[in-house]
Amino acid sequence: MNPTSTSNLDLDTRQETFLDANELIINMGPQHPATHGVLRVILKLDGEKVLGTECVIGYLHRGVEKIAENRTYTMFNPYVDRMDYVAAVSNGLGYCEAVEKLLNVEAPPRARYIRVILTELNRLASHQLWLGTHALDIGAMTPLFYTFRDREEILKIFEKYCGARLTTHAFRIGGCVYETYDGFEDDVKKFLKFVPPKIDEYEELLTTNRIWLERTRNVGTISAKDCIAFGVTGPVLRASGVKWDIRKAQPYSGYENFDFEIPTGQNGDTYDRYLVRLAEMRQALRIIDQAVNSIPEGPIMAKIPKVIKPPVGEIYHSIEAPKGELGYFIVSDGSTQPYRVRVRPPSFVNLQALDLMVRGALVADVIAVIGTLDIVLGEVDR
Amino acid sequence: MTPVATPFFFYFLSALAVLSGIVVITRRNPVHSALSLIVTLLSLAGLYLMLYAPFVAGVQIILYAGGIMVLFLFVIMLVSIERAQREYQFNKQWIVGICATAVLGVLLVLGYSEGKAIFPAIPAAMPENTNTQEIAIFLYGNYLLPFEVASLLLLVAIVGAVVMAKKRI
Amino acid sequence: MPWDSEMVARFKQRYGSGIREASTYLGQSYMIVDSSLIHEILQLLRDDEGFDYCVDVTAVHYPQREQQFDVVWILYSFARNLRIRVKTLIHETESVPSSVDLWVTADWLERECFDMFGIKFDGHPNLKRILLPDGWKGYPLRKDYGIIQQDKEWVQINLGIESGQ
Amino acid sequence: MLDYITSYLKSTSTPGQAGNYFWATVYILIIFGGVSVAVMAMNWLERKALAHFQIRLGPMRVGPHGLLQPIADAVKLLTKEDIIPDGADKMVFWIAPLIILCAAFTTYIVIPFGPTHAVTDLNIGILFMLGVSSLSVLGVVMAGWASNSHYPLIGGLRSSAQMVSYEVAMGMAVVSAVLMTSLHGLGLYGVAANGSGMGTGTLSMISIVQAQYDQQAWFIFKFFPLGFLAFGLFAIAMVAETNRAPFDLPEAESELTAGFHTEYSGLRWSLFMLGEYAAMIAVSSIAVTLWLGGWMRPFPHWLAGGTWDLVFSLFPGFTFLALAGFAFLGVIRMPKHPLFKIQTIGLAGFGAVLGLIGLILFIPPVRDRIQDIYWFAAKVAMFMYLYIWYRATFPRYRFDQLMKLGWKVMLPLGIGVLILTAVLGVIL
Repeated sequence: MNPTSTSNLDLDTRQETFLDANELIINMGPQHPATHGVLRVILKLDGEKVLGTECVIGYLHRGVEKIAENRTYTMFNPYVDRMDYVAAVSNGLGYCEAVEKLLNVEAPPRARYIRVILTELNRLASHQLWLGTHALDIGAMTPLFYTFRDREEILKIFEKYCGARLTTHAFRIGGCVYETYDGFEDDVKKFLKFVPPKIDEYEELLTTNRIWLERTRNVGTISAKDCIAFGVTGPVLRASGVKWDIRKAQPYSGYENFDFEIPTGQNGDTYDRYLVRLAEMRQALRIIDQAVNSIPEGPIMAKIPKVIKPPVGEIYHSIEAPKGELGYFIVSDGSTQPYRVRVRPPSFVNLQALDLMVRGALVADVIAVIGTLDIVLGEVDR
Repeated sequence: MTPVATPFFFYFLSALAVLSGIVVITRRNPVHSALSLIVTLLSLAGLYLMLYAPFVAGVQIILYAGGIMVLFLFVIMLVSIERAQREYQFNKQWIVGICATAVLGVLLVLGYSEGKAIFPAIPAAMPENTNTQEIAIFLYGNYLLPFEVASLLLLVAIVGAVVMAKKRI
Repeated sequence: MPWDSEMVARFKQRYGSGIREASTYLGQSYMIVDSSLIHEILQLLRDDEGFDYCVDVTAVHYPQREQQFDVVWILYSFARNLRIRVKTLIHETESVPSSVDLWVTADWLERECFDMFGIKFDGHPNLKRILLPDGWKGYPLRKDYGIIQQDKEWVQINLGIESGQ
Repeated sequence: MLDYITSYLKSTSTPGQAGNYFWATVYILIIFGGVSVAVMAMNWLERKALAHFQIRLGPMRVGPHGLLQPIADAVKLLTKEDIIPDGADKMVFWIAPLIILCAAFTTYIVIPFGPTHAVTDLNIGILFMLGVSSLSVLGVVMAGWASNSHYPLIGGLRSSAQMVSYEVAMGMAVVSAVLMTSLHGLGLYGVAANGSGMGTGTLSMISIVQAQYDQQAWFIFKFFPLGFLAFGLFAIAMVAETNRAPFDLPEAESELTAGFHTEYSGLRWSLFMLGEYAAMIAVSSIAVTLWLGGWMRPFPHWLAGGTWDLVFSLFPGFTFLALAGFAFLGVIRMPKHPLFKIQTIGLAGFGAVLGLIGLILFIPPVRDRIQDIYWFAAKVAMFMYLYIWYRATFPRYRFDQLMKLGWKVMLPLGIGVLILTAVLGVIL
């Protein structure tokens, strides 16, 4: 069966037998505690059962793609951090790599290792933030504070490295602009020791909690086939059993040098996605461990011209962001400004599957599914 | 324990019951009607208390006011009130209405005129403390069969409600 | 650099000049096809060549060209681990067939193209603005749309302020 | 007149039964004030305990360790703008919080804080409590409907369905406890040591505690594990009945923003909160009365005798002294900084007041009168802590799961426990 299209919410049909309750149309958002920002979902309900949804997005639209056309390549770099602001480092990595590819240069090995360490730390931070807010949505308040406590350690490393905690602008086209600070490696190693027991602690709170199991098992199930049809990527795709990760499939930034697993699930439900993300946290630690122990010496900036003027041409480069495939499609006309920058945001594409995942479920499941898709509205709306 | 200001409370509760009863049938908004019905039921519970029937009063509160009326409200809220308000709610069945009122009126008058003989002027000295036990003995002793028949009737009603409400069983 | 592969050869043999160009740049392959053939070719790519994942649908505006818009499909095949781009060139007034029937994911992506460029996709079930508000006039990612330009009228009516700037 | 007032002090029944209106009024006022203070303390404790569960500090700014936070909150809520949404049904909107509040406070009339410390002892006490507390659902439903908004409406519907279903399981558990009052035997499995078989049970709250005293066993241990099961059912159902986590669906923040009180603000919202916390204390009191021996001190039979009586009667005073000790410990640990001077003095003063109360509680007549209340309050406090603990630990149930638990697990279990209790009572 072909999955149904998303936006066929028919607001006018009402069943009018004498015992049928009226269908409720509910606006969830744009100001709602559980829509992770300014997502607005129009729900059509029969009692508590969801008959259909329609997402209304764009409340955070800032025209990032238009801004790119009016800035130079270097000037646009900080803007990408503002899209997925909880995984700003990943965004920066994708953009820098795309422009580097367009210039046909490659960042030096040391820079690539630094990039990998910071990106994986950021993946961990993003997943921690996801776990906290997701658990809060399902009603468990406490994990939120635990994850934020541990995420703080990552942000401290970022702050020491580049002075910013959230929108880091850590990388530059051609490599990194900052050498690691004294004690960077020690800090990271200390963090590697500090965090695994904490992840066990999250698991202790949730993994075998009966209410958590009941709330997440067989909720928002999506099959691998539907995932591919909807273009859903990242942990959601992997939880449905597709072993696909761009870091393995088309390695970038030296990921081929590291040994790590791609965690997958079988059922594609909310619980599997939770397990996959937790496993990804552990894999990220594994990558960081390898990177920080074998980080080479050398320059951190490739030889690139002062004024970046890529030759005429176009490039599509994508990376595995914490939320899925983050792609940059850049068209150069040979000038200092990109002719067109298209961002392929994972959250935007993943959000499309919401309707399929919640149809026939209950209102509480909508919250769980919005949480499990791990969307960031800054990226959905750009 | 000596009762306090019995006549005052009796007339107060009766007036409350009658007034809110009138409100029940005159309000257009079904939720308002249901709420004043609750007031009626609660004042009836008060009257039962004055008749030294605390168990009946308690059951009146717990079942009628706390249980059944909640379900009433539940149903009323689910139906569209805007539409219900627009519709004309009074059935034009004057003849039936007048007949019923007349019969009830006659009953009332008869009860009042004949009742003086049946009901003693001084309330029977019912032992308050064993009231609940007395009810239990009557219900499960003398009136066991009617009691069980009533519960069977309720079961039938539940089955009927499920059959009617459920789209597929 | 021309894109040599068995698949392209097959397509070229079948469609001849309908495949206007097939090349590889920086290790990434793309082909430009005629807008009348685009839906058929996309379908072939999905069904026979295994490009089951539509990564992105987007557009580029070239105002000085006669055929002003490039519409770009970025496709990926899990089986081959290969990413390609399929492009078609259209006039401003022309529309392209929608690919929602091939990949559901194209729904929102095409809506965004319509929102930003005003490109019409024939057969799209629900082609309306997605990021911008429904009554907005103008297509912001066109090159003739200034960076601080906005739909003044909409702002005044809906937000009750003189200007959003 | 004075005679009328003092004559009650010698009586051994509640003011309601003794027909002493003066003391009944005094008791009502004391209970009203005491519960209000308890709610404020609970508010502070919940925020503090929850914060410490979640590696936070909780309120720290208003007063030493945020002790004055509830007062600041109350002032804030009272001075807040009072919003009635356009299109709301004004009268129903007004009445709803009052109903919840009245229902919650009315139940306290029959709660026995001690053998004579209750306003009155109705012979349908437990029935009265269940009935009145079930009225609070009306307030919830009315609030949900009157707000004229979808989220409160769904919240109201959810809570009416939830409260009605859990009342049934709750009733089953209560009946099995009431059934135990009809036994005469001693000990956990003793049924009729005097050979007279089943007697008549009682619904009166005071008599229920008395029955536990006479049978020399708290009903939670009676017919182990039956009493324990019934108690467990009640403990779960009462959480659902008061709409607290993990059954806080009517006000599920992440789903329905705030459920039935989404549109309420300021004073009326605070009435809802007051009613909710008062109801929590009320249902905990039922549980304590029915299963945990009410006002009885631990081991009234095993550790009997004058010495033990003295030891146990010293507990209240020592508790307050310990609290005072904690306060002084806080004073010592307070940063030595001019900015903290007022706070330090305040905390020391608070500790001094606690210590003074502790000392007063050592005076023999006070000691004897107060210790029932102390044990009762201690048992209720345990439930309050459990409420906070639940809230920090559990995710929220989904609505259908909640219903499934109520109807398919708890109700059959409740009926089973009831039947087994009855059978055991007859055959043993």
